[in-house]
Amino acid sequence: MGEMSWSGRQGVAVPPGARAMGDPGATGRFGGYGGRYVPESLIPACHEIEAAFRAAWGDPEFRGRLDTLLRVYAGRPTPLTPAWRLSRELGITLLLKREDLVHTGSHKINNVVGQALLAHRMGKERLLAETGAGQHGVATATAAALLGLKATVFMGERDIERQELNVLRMNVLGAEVVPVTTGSRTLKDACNEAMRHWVSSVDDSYYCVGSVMGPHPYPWMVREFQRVIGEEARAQCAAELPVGVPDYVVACVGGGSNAAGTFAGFAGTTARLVGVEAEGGAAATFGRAGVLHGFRSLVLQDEHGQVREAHSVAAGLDYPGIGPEHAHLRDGGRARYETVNDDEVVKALLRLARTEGIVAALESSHAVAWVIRAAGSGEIAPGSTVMLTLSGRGDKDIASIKELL
Amino acid sequence: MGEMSWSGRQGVAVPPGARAMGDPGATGRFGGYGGRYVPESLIPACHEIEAAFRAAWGDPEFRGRLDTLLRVYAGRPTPLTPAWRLSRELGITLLLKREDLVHTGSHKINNVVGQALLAHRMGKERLLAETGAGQHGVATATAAALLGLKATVFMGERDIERQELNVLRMNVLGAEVVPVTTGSRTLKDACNEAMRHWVSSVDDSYYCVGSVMGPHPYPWMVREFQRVIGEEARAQCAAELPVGVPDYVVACVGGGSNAAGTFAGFAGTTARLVGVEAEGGAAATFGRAGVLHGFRSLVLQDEHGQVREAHSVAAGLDYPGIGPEHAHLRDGGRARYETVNDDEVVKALLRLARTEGIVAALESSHAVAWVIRAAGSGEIAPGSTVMLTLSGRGDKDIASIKELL
Amino acid sequence: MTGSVEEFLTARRGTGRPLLVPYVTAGVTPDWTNIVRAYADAGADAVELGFPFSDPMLDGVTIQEAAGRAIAAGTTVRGILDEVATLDAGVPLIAMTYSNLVVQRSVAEFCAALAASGLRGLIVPDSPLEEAGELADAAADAGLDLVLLAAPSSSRARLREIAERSRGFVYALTRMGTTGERGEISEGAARLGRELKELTDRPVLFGFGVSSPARAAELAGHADGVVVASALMRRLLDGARPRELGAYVASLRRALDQGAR
Amino acid sequence: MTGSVEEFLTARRGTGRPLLVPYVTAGVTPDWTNIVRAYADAGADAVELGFPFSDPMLDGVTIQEAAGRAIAAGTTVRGILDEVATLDAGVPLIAMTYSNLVVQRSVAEFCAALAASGLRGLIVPDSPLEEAGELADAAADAGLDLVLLAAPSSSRARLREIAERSRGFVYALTRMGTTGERGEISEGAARLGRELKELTDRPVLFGFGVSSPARAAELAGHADGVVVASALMRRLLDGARPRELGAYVASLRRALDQGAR
Ligand SMILES: Cc1ncc(COP(=O)(O)O)c(C=O)c1O
Ligand SMILES: Cc1ncc(COP(=O)(O)O)c(C=O)c1O
Repeated sequence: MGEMSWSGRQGVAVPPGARAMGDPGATGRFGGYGGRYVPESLIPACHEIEAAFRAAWGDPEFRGRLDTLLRVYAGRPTPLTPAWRLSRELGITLLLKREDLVHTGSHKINNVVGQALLAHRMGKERLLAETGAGQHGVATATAAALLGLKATVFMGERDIERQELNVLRMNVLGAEVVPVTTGSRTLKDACNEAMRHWVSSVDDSYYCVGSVMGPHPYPWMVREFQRVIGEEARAQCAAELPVGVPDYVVACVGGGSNAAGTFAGFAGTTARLVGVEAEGGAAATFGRAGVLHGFRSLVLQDEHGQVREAHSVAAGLDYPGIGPEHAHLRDGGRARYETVNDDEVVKALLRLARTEGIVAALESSHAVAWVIRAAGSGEIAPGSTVMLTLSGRGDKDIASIKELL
Repeated sequence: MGEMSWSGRQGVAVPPGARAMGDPGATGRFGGYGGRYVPESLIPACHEIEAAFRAAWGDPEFRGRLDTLLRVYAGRPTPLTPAWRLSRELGITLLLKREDLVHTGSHKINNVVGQALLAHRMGKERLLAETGAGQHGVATATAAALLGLKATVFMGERDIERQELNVLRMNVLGAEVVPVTTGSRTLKDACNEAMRHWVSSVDDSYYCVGSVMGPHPYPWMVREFQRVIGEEARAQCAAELPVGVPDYVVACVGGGSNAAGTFAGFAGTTARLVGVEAEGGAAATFGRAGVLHGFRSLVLQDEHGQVREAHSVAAGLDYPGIGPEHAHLRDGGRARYETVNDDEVVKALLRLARTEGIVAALESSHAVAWVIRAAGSGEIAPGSTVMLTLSGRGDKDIASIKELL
Repeated sequence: MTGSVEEFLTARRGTGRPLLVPYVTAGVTPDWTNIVRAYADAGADAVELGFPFSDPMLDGVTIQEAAGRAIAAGTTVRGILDEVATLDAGVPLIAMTYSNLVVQRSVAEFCAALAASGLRGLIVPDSPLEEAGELADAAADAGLDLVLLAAPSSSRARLREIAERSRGFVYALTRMGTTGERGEISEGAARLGRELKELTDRPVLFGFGVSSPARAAELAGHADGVVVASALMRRLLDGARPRELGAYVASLRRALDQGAR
Repeated sequence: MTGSVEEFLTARRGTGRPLLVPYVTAGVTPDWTNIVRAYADAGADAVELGFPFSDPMLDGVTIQEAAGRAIAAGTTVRGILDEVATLDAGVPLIAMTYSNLVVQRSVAEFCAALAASGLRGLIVPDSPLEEAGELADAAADAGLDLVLLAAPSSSRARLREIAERSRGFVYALTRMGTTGERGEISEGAARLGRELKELTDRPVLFGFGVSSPARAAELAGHADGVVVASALMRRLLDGARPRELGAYVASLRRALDQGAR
């Protein structure tokens, strides 16, 4: 440690920057993707949420409240930590945006605090949520407790087994966890079930979507709530790096919310944006255009249009789709999407733990794994600067990687 | 939420304040407590560490490095969060100093980063540590990885069972966890074993003590490394509270490091200082003067001088002694020490989780439990302001309180 | 049988009897086409044919399970269409499926294939007004009636547009919820039927939760008829053969006819 | 037997034979006083009597276990002293225990009680020079010799002070580590013995890791004798009776005497 200079000037104000990833308009379209493919029953709710979000987002009082909660409650800004030892080993400068340090342990809280405030403002009594790794469920249970709302979280049975700790956390927080026993019993099915439940309770319940997915305005709204990651990181890079902008900006992609929030801060810069998916859930690489969970995007599916089950060691990346804006960024070449396999991911988790003392979530370790591979192969040139969003901490995964040690 | 105003001006610079809890001098005495009751074999090491700490603590470069690591790596400053809903229920203003948000999830990291930097500066190759809840062990494993040191952590077999998650975290971080099978198989015995091991490896190993205990200079040094909690909190209170200083400053006490660091920031103010111990490990209340683990203090012991086993639902408070400075603060009346029982603690954990969305460690929940009780009984007058150090997060405890839900 | 779904149903409505459209998941059993025939023989005015999809967002457990069985048995759109091509039920067949199957190649290709196999209508529950534009055009080009859904939560303005743009009939949801027998018919159902009837001359059929002949008759009183799905599929999953399903449709028919008298 | 530990041991040293101080944990067996007698009969020059403490920081597993047994059997300081009062072993008895037992009431009271029961010396391993002041005074007042430890890590200046302030003998640690048989005797042991012998005329005894008669003889060559603890306590825990322990002490005695020749 110490070879890399680091002034520690962090937490500086976020400058109003180029907002290349903008408002998708009333139709919620990102190029050909996005939209609002939901039953007629839900259309009024979607309109209501869009209107409420537009009003809130333009309301300084709402923004101030959100900002205060993110700072005073959730612990923002998160630091940008140089990975001192791993950087030296890889011959690059690797900076970690530490979403693992926010309250509840992942970036999911940024979005959920925003949506919960919105639901509260809309007079809703209950938050509904789907969850995969359980991080979004925990965040939702947390925000519900904070604001005195009820919470019902849908979670696939398989994920309940894999992420028992998070289920217990939700229980402790007073949320109801509903096991989903259909389909692959993972995130995709939890989404279906949450939607079904929402249809029947739309009057008093607010569906708190956990990633940049779902019908308009969710993909846009969630990205806006996660934008804080990218804007903080951008400002921190500007303050710390000689050139101000990193060469690469890397994040893992499940639905794509941490990546979208990160990319939003750098879309207007020269940084190369890289999203990293799980090999077994790589919709950007192996998917075809389709419609799932209310939006049009790239979806893993068979030749007949049946959606495939995703498979990943990381429950949070076990999703066969990708946020619509990512599909658009990919088509336009502004971002590229890579895949890593489970084995590389577990190795990357251990390597980061042992070089930096940071146990990252399996999800986040996908981004680390790609950087290790790409720096090793020379694809990332020696001396490059890489800003990587560490979306969450690995405590939830410890039990499941136990056997792999 | 929202009834209590909160500007969110946090992270302000810590003013050089009244340092009422000062340097205990060459003999390491706090009144009649403290000292250096270790075998002759360890005396040179204690002298060496004291000299190294005095030099480092006066060295702006060391201070700068530590400060940078705490901010850029560990995520300081931590916010001071108003417990909005619980405050309303209790009729007081309760502010939480969020040590649960620092890297690894408890205040232990503040101390460990400091000691690990010191060990590194002294040219040591290995960190030794005892751990109860596992938080200090995880913090030590973390700092060792960060600085490229080895780590060996001694942990009672009973604690290994209770805190399995933390054992796995240490393994993932590359540390060796040595089960201690003697005595009560908890923290006290882990301390003995760490000391024994230290005697035989003192040349290349640095004993990284986890609380304000052990031979001089540890109780003082650890308090100084934890002082950052109190100084940040003091500055945050000054910026946020009408009167600048809270009426009560409350922290849980195992060995007493989070309390000592907290109190250090407020010792020179009018705030009433309250340390909260587990009923089954309440050395300040039920202990008698004695010598344990290298220092003189209050110790739980039978009439014959045999040290009692402490019993608490919180592994980190299962310690039959108390830091020597706390014994001194108690005798002088500057701080008082209260006890709460396991049942109150679990209830307090759930209540805070469900009113604020914060799952605190069982250890920290002791402080919460006392505030709930004292506000309920009127002992804390309605309208009072209470600053409580939430020393850590409860993820590690979720499995063990599962049955109690 | 010739003419559009709408022409056919409008004509049938003209006889004064409430309309009855039973549902079956294509491929749910090897002899599912016999179920279609049994429905027709028992007095169905049209048959709704579910094309199974892995993620049926608007379906309750019964139809989810039926779809799961059909997919597990290897059912594909192509396979269904091949069987439909040889099936002359004497009443219009209306496909019901989710957007993902519709957009696979292009919506035009999908609609053309459906029409070529003899299907006359299409329902896509996750394709509301704002997403249905291209699909409506493609359906029209192919000669398919694209049926739109109206919900208790829809505003009067939306109902007007739905009523105007729907073809074949207007599918009025009895309640906020998924398909399935459980759950109450919302109080808004009567209002929804009345409003739609004010807004359009097209047939208006109630669907979702039509769980018994009595319920069917009651609902038909507020509109032109009903779609019955889960009540049939539950019986099928419980082991009912085409003949028994036909008998149940006949009992619905009788209840509707008596209710209308 | 009269006189101080130091007088006694100095006199014995004068006979030219290395000094031998075996150890027993008081209360480890009901007949532990017989062990003391057996030691004396087998040629011990003094006996170290461990007062068991719950947290014996400087002891390895063997003596920890012995202490644990004794405490579990209800051993207390008072009880030990009562038994010691009736025990005339013919050689000085030296108490060895940890600070916590010493400070219970006051160090003066503790020392007086020890002396009153006939004990002549005291070793407190967790009371180094800087903490031993008050205790040294109290011991002197009570007529007890307070034995100080010297370690391979001690500087020459510290060794000088230890040698000067220790009474009875100087307890030289053979190595950095706890009591116990495992582990090598450090190379520094010979140096430590030599340095202490240069600094003082008081007897210098090696302790820790004296695991066999041969090792005892070897170490005694660098100083005035040895303390043997774990090797005896291990045999005791393995079931050895006082007579057998006495025999082992006799074998140590022989080896020392032969080594000295
Ligand atoms: C830590 C963490 N990172 C990433 C993800 C993936 O979600 P997204 O792609 O929306 O950021 C999850 C989802 O649960 C997660 O828990
Ligand atoms: C979260 C937490 N709080 C408090 C403590 C008690 O230690 P101390 O009294 O030194 O702060 C521990 C010890 O493990 C802990 O993990």
